[in-house]
Amino acid sequence: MRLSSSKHLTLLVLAAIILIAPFGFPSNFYYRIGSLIFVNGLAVTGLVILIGFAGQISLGHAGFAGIGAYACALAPQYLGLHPALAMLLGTALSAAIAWLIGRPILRLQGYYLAVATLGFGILVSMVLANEAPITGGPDGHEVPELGLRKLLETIGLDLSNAQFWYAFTGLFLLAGTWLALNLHDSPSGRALRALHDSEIAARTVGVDVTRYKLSAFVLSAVYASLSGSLLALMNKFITPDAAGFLHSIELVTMTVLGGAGSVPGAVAGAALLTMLPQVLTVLQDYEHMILGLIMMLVMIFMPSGLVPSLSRLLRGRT
Amino acid sequence: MPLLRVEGLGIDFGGLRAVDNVGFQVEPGEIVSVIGPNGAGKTTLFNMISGAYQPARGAVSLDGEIVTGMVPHLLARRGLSRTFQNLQIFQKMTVLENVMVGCHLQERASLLADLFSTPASRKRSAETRAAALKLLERVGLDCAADKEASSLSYGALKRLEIARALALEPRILLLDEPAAGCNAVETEEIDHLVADVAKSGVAILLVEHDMKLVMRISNHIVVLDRGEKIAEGRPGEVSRDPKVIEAYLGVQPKEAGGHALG
Amino acid sequence: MLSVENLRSRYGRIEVLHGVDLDVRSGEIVAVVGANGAGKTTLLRCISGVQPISGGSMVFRGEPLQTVSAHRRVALGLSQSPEGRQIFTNLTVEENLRLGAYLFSDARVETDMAEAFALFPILKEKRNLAAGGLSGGQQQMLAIARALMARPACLLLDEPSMGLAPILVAQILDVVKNLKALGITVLLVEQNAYAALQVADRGYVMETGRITMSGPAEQLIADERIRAAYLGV
Amino acid sequence: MTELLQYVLSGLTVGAVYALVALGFTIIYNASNVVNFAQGEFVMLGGMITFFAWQAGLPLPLAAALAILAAAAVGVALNKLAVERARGAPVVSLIIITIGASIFLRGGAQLVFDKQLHRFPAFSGDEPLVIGGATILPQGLWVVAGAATVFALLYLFFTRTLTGKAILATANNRVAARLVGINTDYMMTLSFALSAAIGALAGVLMTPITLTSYDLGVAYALKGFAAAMLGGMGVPAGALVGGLMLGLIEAITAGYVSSVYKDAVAFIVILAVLFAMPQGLFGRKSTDRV
Amino acid sequence: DIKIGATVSETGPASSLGDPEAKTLRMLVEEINAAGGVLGEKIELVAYDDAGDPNKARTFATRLIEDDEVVAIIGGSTTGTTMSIMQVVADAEIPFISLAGAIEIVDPVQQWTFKTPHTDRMACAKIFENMKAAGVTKIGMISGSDGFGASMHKQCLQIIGDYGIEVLIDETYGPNDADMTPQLTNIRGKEGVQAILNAGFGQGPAIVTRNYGQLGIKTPLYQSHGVASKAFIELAGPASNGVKLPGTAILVANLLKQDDPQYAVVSAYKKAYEEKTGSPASTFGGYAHDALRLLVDSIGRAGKAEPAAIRDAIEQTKGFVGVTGVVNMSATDHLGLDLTAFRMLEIKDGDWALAQ
Ligand SMILES: Nc1ncnc2c1ncn2[C@@H]1O[C@H](COP(=O)(O)OP(=O)(O)OP(=O)(O)O)[C@@H](O)[C@H]1O
Ligand SMILES: Nc1ncnc2c1ncn2[C@@H]1O[C@H](COP(=O)(O)OP(=O)(O)OP(=O)(O)O)[C@@H](O)[C@H]1O
Ligand SMILES: [Mg+2]
Ligand SMILES: [Mg+2]
Repeated sequence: MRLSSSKHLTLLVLAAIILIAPFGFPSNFYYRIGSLIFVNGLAVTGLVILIGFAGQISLGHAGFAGIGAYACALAPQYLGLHPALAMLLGTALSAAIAWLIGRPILRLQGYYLAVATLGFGILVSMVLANEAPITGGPDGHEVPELGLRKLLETIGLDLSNAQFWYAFTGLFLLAGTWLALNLHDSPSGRALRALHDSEIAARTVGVDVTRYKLSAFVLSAVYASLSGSLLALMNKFITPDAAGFLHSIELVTMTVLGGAGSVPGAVAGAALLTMLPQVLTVLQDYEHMILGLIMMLVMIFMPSGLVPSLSRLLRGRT
Repeated sequence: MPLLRVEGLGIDFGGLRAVDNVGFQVEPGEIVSVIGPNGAGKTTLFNMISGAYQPARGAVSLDGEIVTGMVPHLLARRGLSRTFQNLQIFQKMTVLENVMVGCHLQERASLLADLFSTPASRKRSAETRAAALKLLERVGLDCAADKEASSLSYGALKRLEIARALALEPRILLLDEPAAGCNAVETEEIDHLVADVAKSGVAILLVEHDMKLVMRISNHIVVLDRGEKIAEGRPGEVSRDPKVIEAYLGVQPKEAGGHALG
Repeated sequence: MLSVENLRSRYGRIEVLHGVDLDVRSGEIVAVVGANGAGKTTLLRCISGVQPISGGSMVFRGEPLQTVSAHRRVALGLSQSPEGRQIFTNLTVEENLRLGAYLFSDARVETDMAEAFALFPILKEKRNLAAGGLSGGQQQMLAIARALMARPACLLLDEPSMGLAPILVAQILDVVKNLKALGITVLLVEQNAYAALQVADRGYVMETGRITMSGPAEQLIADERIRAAYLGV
Repeated sequence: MTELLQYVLSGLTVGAVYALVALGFTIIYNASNVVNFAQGEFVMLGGMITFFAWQAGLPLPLAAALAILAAAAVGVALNKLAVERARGAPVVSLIIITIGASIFLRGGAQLVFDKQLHRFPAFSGDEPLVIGGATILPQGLWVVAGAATVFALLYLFFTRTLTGKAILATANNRVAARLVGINTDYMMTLSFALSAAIGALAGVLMTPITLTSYDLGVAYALKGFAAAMLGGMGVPAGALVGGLMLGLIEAITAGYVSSVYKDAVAFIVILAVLFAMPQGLFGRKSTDRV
Repeated sequence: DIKIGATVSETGPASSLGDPEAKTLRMLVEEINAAGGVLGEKIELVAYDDAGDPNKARTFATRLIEDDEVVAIIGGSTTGTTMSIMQVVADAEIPFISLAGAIEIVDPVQQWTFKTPHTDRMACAKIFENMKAAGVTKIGMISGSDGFGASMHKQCLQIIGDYGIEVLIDETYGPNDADMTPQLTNIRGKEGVQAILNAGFGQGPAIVTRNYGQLGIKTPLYQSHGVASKAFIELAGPASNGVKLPGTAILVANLLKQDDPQYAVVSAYKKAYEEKTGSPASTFGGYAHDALRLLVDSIGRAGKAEPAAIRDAIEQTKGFVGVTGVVNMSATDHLGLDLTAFRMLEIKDGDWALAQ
């Protein structure tokens, strides 16, 4: 893996893209797409750690996104917390829940783990949808203004709402990417990738497999939760769909399309799947068929995902 | 006090007594070989000692501490390391990384430090890398360090497992057929390697069907058949034991050229 | 019977066979020896069709093999006991053997299986157990037995002695000799070079993807360089 | 008492639907270790094609046969055009291919057919059968019988036939399967055809009860998947028992506890079972040794 | 050209709402343009499919405003998507006509948001009125757990007390459930239930009705306005005979008297839609019809295609005759419908009839 030496390069390229892209934006709408990519990219980066590094599949991570999102919606209303604190509370809650359910769930393997996490995600979205008196039910709940933009204005940094969220979520993504890249080539990252390939061998060299799996699970839950919080704060409105099964599947799809083990792949996968529906609107009725087709084609021709396959191709050229 | 002591160890699979009432001990710096026909229970014995299987009966102690059925990563902390008969390689990692994972315990990783890539974490990684490269050199795989492990040939993988097991800096090393898939010359290299490691004070428990290797380097040999210990002693004694010859050796190993038997 | 000409093969972009030439005549036992990573396994995989080739040609019983897919090569009479055993771990021992004779459903399957059990009695004892539970050596026996179930005209053995007790190594080599008596051709890859060359008629020496030496087995055993490099004497 | 009986009958009907979907997963999984997330679309195709063929004037049995054949053809195409081409790809990538296929098929169905709900007549009328005061629709019996028959056939297929074993061998070790002469491509094609046909059959049998529409696939794939995992993926008996159990749990929870959280209870039971039996009720632990 | 934006749920769980809506919008734009457009300009419809996902709806609303630069937006098939869009139009100051049912959309009144469907609360009121007249005081409820069912359920419970009616048993079902006999068995077993009310749309009401028939329940069954087209009668089968529900004029177009104010509008829309698409016209398509007609009418009255002017014109709408009802907007009422928009219908002999 040449990743270690290219770690800083990856970050640099990502930062450069985030900075330069707005100069090419024809309208404010593109800031919105950018922020969505970053928000999704953050959750997907967490899944890269869980699925790509540690090899533990989850079909329920939208559940954590839902927890993060509803923390921002409900904590200000019921606890009077500032939205930023609500976000932290959501993160802590997600981490705690991940830690609690991770212990029994992570003993399962493969599809059994998948169905267990799926069940968890469905439980969360069900509670959010059914406890209508508290959560607002399927119709959703409003989320208060974060207020940071106003704060920036007072210090003379005047950004439009769209620009602010673009920058704010972009920073989160950069931070998330930086951490994940650090992890990849660290002792802990190696331990995670090792237990992915052979649990028994990882154990015999002293890796506390249970603990590491759990760490990856909690970490990815934190990523997902933050991503959910950001989405809620950005949209100022949230519905249980954020925690839904389809959102979980979407996140996993982004992870795999981009390249499950690759951190830049997470961003690429998120970008692809976020932009595609926007591009495909011109095709009207054929949108879904083409979306499905593209997913299949990418996996057929780049079975290990966009970024790993493309970089292999590039290295082959040079 | 012996480093490893095994007493009355046994396990069943379904109705089969795979291992029954096996006991022996290994001192630091000693090479003890376990031999016996296919299916005698050698690998199962290893699996029980190293915590992969829970023994049904008996006890294992390390340095006087009872460690029966202890989980492998705790055994690893107590200095027990092993290789596998059915290779357990981290296929998608590089050869070097495979060995670096072996250094896991020396790295004393803290997830937070690693996430934030603290200088200490980076320094440890660098040290591990250097140590791992040395080990690769020792097993002759240094030129393949950056290859993906899945691209190695079978024999190379066997040696990679040995390097990874050594990375743990074990006090006792369990080797399950380390020379399988190696030719006579390569086997000899492993022979030297194992002897070297033992010389540094590491206790070695060895399973191997290459009698030339076993007879040459073992201090002590334990013979299993159908899960039970049928003989035990110095190489010379054991190889003359009629029970052993009948169950396992067939004919006396010839010296020259008789690689496994000849 | 089998002739391989200028065979090339690669994993991804890395070529590991750089033009291998090899001939196996009908009824012969041919041994291939070489160091770890020389490409012996790759060669056998190419012949049995589970490894794509990037150049050269292979002819088996007068028929070019390149375009024949792996499963049809079994029908042509090529059968392999692969490196790493590759048994069906989730199926029983008996099912493994039955699938060895996948192409047949006549009465001979039963007798062949009985023969396999006679050859390796332990397999009979464990016939109804999952093959994944077998010991390493038992799995090796199963792999060899399974290859024999396919009624090969030419048997490809990749390190058949690996993991076998000395008493069985001798037995396996006897089996190989018996096969020859039955008219079955054998291409044998062995790290146990001395033993292999002892039963073989001819031998090839492989080094980093090339054949560097070949000749009658006795001649190779006598060769100083080979003795030093592969036989360890 | 009548109530309990009614819940049980309702649970059996729905459970048999889940079981049929779950059974459809078994074959592809057994051939490739891949859970085909497009399985629900085969169910949809079964119902939709039957409906439109029937509406176009075909007698119902013929329409159903046509639907099953067409779905099988789609299954084969999915294998030939996508799954087979991605040979050697990691399992997660194959899963994404099946998810892509699912989106593709749904998108296609909304174009070719429509977005309305549809239904065709029950095979044996709509007059409910009364059993001890509780009722079940004759079509419910059709579904139960269908699930039982498919289970029996699959059980025999995997335990008694060489082809069944060859399919298992293909998933267990593809290279080894080719080395013993198994045409693994054919096995994959066969398994996709059979899986799709079973899925379509499920769609045909259940539509008179559940209605059909272009987008019902996801929901049933999800339930079928959960049922299959509860019973143990790849085991026909697991799919049958898992499906029936899931249906019964839902019905009894809805009856006695709360209809709001009946799906939640179902998943909690699944989690509880998996914690006790990590391979599901009937799942086999793979026997690889170290 | 005057650009009008739309984002509806053409696919996804709410596609039975969004699909007729989208088709209606496309059809009407063609019609209007063929008739010369408005203010001498053609209308250009930019329509996106948000699949019922509020996050997507917000993105598309942003796109419509920022990228496509539309002067007004129609859409939000569901309450969730509508709520998302409302945040955007409020910031961008673009008039928005929602197609969703919840009362929260127009209460409290939001400056830029309007809607054409009557609220679920009105549907509840219509049903309860009918129940009250029939002497019903105790009912069992069964609702879908999706947005539509949950929202109607909530609003019904808010006003049910006003009619002296009480809910003895309250059941739900999931949007994809295939069998509701356990819930109905419970309702049947509940002492004193005089009527059953089912709030839901899609397949749920059809299956509830079939199960109701299967269990031989005799208590009268009320469905909601979520049962919005003739297809329901077909899907629910003979058990649907006797089912009552509050419906819009579109369901009983053929029963409308010539002098009914809605007669012309409803018949014209129904005919055009059914000819164009080959599927039965539905209440939901009617919502979209009204939204677009209302919008175009307002643009005409505003005299210019500017968001603020259009908004004001919408707010001043009086006596606009739509498929759903006659609309009278005001600064305090961004819906403008009253209960007369609903007609109590009953299914008789496999067809709609006006209930007594
Ligand atoms: N997990 C298991 N399930 C069933 N049987 C098992 C299992 N593990 C071991 N056995 C049985 O226990 C016996 C001992 O196996 P083991 O692998 O220990 O033999 P071994 O001495 O290592 O043989 P070899 O020299 O062939 O490697 C064998 O008969 C084997 O089939
Ligand atoms: N899957 C793979 N991907 C990439 N390279 C591979 C792969 N398998 C083998 N190689 C490389 O191909 C070369 C030949 O390997 P092969 O397994 O054929 O050797 P071998 O002669 O059988 O060795 P051994 O005696 O160790 O079994 C080696 O350099 C090896 O590293
Ligand atoms: Mg062994
Ligand atoms: Mg080899």
